[in-house]
Amino acid sequence: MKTSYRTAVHDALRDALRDDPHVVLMGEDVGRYGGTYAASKGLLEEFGPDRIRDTPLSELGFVGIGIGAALNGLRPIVEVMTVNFSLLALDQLVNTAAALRHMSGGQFSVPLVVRMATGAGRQLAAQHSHSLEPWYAHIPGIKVVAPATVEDAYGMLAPALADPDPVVIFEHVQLYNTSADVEALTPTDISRAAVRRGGTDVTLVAYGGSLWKAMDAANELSLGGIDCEVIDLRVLRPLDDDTILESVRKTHRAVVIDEAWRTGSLAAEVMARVMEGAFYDLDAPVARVCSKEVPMPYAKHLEQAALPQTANIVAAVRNLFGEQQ
Amino acid sequence: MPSLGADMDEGTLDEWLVKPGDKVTRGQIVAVVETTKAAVEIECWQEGTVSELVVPVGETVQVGTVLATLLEPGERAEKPSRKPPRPSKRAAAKPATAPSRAPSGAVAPPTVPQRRRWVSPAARRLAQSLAVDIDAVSGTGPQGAVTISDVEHAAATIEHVAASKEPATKPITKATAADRAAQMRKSIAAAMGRSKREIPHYYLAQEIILDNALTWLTTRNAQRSIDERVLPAVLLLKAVGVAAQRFGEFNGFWRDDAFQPATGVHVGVGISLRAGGLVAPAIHDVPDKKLDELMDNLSDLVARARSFSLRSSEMSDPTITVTNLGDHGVDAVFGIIYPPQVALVGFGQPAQRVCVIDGGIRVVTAVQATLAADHRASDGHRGALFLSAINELLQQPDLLEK
Amino acid sequence: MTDTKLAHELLSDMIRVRRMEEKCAELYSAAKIRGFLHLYVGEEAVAAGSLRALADDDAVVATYREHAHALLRGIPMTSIMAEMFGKQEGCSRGRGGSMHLFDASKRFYGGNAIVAGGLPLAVGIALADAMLQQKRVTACYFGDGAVAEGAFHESLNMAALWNLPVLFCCENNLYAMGTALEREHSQTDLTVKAASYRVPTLAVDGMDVEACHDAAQQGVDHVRDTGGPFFIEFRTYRFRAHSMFDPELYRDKAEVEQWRQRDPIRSFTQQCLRDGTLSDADVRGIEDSAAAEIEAAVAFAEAGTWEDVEDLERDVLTPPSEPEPMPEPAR
Amino acid sequence: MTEEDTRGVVLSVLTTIAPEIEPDDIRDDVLLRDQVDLDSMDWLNFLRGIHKRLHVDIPEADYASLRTLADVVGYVEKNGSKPVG
Repeated sequence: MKTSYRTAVHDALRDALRDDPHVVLMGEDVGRYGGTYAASKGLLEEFGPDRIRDTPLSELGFVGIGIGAALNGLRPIVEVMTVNFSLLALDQLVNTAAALRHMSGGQFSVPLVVRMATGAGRQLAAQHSHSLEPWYAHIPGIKVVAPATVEDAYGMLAPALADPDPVVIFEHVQLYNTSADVEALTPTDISRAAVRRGGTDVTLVAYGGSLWKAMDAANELSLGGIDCEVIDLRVLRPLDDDTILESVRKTHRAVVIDEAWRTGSLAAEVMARVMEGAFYDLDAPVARVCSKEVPMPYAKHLEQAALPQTANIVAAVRNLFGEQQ
Repeated sequence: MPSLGADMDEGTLDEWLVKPGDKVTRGQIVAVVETTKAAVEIECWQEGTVSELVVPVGETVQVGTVLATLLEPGERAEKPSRKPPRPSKRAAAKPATAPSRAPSGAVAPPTVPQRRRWVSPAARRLAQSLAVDIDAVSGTGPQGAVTISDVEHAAATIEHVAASKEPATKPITKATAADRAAQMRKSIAAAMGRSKREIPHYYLAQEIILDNALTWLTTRNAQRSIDERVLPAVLLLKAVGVAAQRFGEFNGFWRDDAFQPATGVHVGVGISLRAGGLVAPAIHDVPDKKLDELMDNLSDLVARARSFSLRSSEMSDPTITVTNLGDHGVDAVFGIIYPPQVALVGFGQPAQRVCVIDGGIRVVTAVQATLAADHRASDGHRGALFLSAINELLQQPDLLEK
Repeated sequence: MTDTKLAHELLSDMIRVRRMEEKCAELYSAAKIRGFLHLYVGEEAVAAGSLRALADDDAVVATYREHAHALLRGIPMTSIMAEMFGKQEGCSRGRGGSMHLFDASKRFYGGNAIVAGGLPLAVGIALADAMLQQKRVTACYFGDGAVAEGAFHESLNMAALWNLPVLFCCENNLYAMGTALEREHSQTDLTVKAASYRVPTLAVDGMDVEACHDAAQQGVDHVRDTGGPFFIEFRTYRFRAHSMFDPELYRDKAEVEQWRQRDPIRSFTQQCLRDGTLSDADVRGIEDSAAAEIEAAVAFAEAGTWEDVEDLERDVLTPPSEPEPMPEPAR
Repeated sequence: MTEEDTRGVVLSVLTTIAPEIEPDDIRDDVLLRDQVDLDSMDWLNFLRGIHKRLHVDIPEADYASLRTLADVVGYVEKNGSKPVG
């Protein structure tokens, strides 16, 4: 059954709303408009305006309301249109959602799910294209996930809702139109990274929209005799060190692919952990492929040049093999 | 780290003979470096004050790595520890230029990147567990780094050697005789392989009658104590040196597709080492030296070659090489040129021969002199003249005395 | 004044708060309490009057100047004091301190130290109550400074838009830290702002505990009746500095002195004595009882223990075993 | 100095020139050049060493007579002056 990522997100929302009357979807244009990325099309009709709640353009307000509602018995799913807009709500997410359980001495957990679109590639320029999920991954007290596959687009929502703590889900804008053949959509875990492709020579660590570029690079490199293992981080916080380190201990090399800017990035964090946990297993410096450090430009060729591309990943991997290749 | 030969990629700093603040003069020996061939004393080519010893003792660095920085007379230290420029990928893998071309202020050219030898952490750990001497492993990874596969390769080689020599795989420590011999073998193999691949050799031979020379030398030595006596080899050396001065196309280097004549005549002397292997360090300015001085130089050179303590310039400077296998009974030696030199003169055993001279038969003491030369730099005709010049010089030994 | 019991309670509430705050100042000077310490001295009538209007299962969201609210919502002074000492017997296990007093059992959602940070939270709590058909009120306290924040406007807008049961309690003490009301608001009548979102409003003398109580009662009744929001502006004044380390360069001593003349405790005491609602003995009894409560609280805090550093990283995320209580929603 | 002492010194000189040899294995009556790898420079250095250690002057004309260890020891015994200190 060919299923698109968008449909998987939609079905996950629908099933969550069906399964649990505490679940509420709120956000800008989630109702009548059907969701900015059409992920909630038809849900208003099925569940009504109380549970499919169009909000004013008040990110700080409605994210905070989601926190309060979660504190008081609901299971809200708050959709923020893009990660760039979520900066308006950062205060509520960081200062309240993430901190509340701790500063109340364990009395108040916040079972909130926040979904947002992230990433570039659609010529949306410098206020709608960034990958700021590493900022969220920095924050103790929240979990951050990035479904890259159709299976995860569906499967991660249910465990996120079941989680007693805030979970932020990042959906890369380029993935909504991707499809895959899936037997059945079922809940997946939100604790482990996944090995998407087994290999022996080098570990490619990617997540979200970059996963498929890494997979393409792995296919290309396999023609040249380099056997890549590709890890999909899936969970950006807390990071699944075990899966990463186990792979690097086997391959002795790692390239991290992260669409965010490299400075202070999740890529930097993964590299640091590889260094801490597998230094003596490394046969080459850990490399990374990140976005160029510019606000995302509008012009297509510039946007593409700013983003990690398959060719960059291939080059970074080849570089690790130096003269051996 | 100066390049002391075409086959030298790296060296290990054994000892610093100067410290920051010391004044150094041109030609002063400032350090001892362990190479695959020998422990070599490193000369400094600038005058000045030692600013910083960049490479610590025990470290193995690539040729071209800055070993130390100097301040020119009057110059003051900029910053307490100026970091050297980061290595660039291209340059790191390239052998450095000769130290004589180093700009002022550094023992080696500062434009050539320097860095600690790169060994991947995993390779280092593997080497430890396999008892492989990591310093002896050459790197094929990015920018010359030693990787796991390099160590595995080295381990396989050691095992092979060990299997043929000793039953147990003993940890190989640096500079054991066997290890050094193995490394030297590799170096010689590399240099000679390159020579035979690249240099179109031609060979000429000529019998040289030594009666005049030997008689003259015996008389000369008879008046001297054993410490002042001169070996016949020295006469041959001088004759080659003087001839090479006249025939410049045999004295110099083939570099970048062109012959570069050398300014002085520094004759490399092939010295076989007792543990096996060969070095050919230079005696400098042979045509300008008296026989006694050459004899002293030669004794000294042989002694130091065999104790693995040659100087950098001796290793890198030869402009032409002489090899003498006469002591071991061979009649003639057709040598392989040591790149980037362009000529090698060989001598066999001086022996009594029956010879027709002026229509009469005479018994003479003669030696087979041979020339192996690079046809890119010279032609056989000139080679013949060059050999003849050596012959003529040996017929008038008193002219070689001065 | 006819209701002796209420008068006794209101005076007692104010005096307990006043004496506790004074003790906190002393303990701060003795370095027993650290961090920021924002005292409520002068504003007692607001908390005392308004919180008495709430039912036990109503929710409270407060600010970083929330000792009074915590105490008067029933959090024992012992655990408040222990919290300020940083002891694990504190109401937030020593993780919160003065600005982050919490008690789930009292539906006290904390001291939120981000100005206006509590407003969206309160609206969300009210949203859940509304959707789960709990006829409960969420009282949300904030200062005049919060009214300038976007969160205030977003929250009032949505509370009104979605008709949510929030009692917005603006404690207007005339200063956003050191910035006077007229220097931070183009419209200094804050009820006008709330009214612009079609939220019913009331402004009241925050130095008059009875007026505060009456206003709050009116507001609570409205919220409970309509299920929609209500806004009260309590016009009050803090007698002490914003926090402990504040030389108060932004206001005249004369102004402070003028407000002190309207001390809510003194004026209410005098009134009660004058009209015979309370006797001298009643007042003395309240003072003695407050002193004893404070003494016990300090002793409790002193005797409290420090949490093991090994437990440092607990309570960041919920341990897997802990089940979430979930009330039955409306269908 | 006994002949045995002289022999010891000669062997010691020889081992400095050719460190790889085992002195016990050197036979007195077999040609030295057949037992030890010595070129003309080594030979000269060997004789120089004997000259220095045992104070024996060896003219070049006598080189040819020194072929075995016994020859050398004998030559030293015959021509040597007593060592100083």
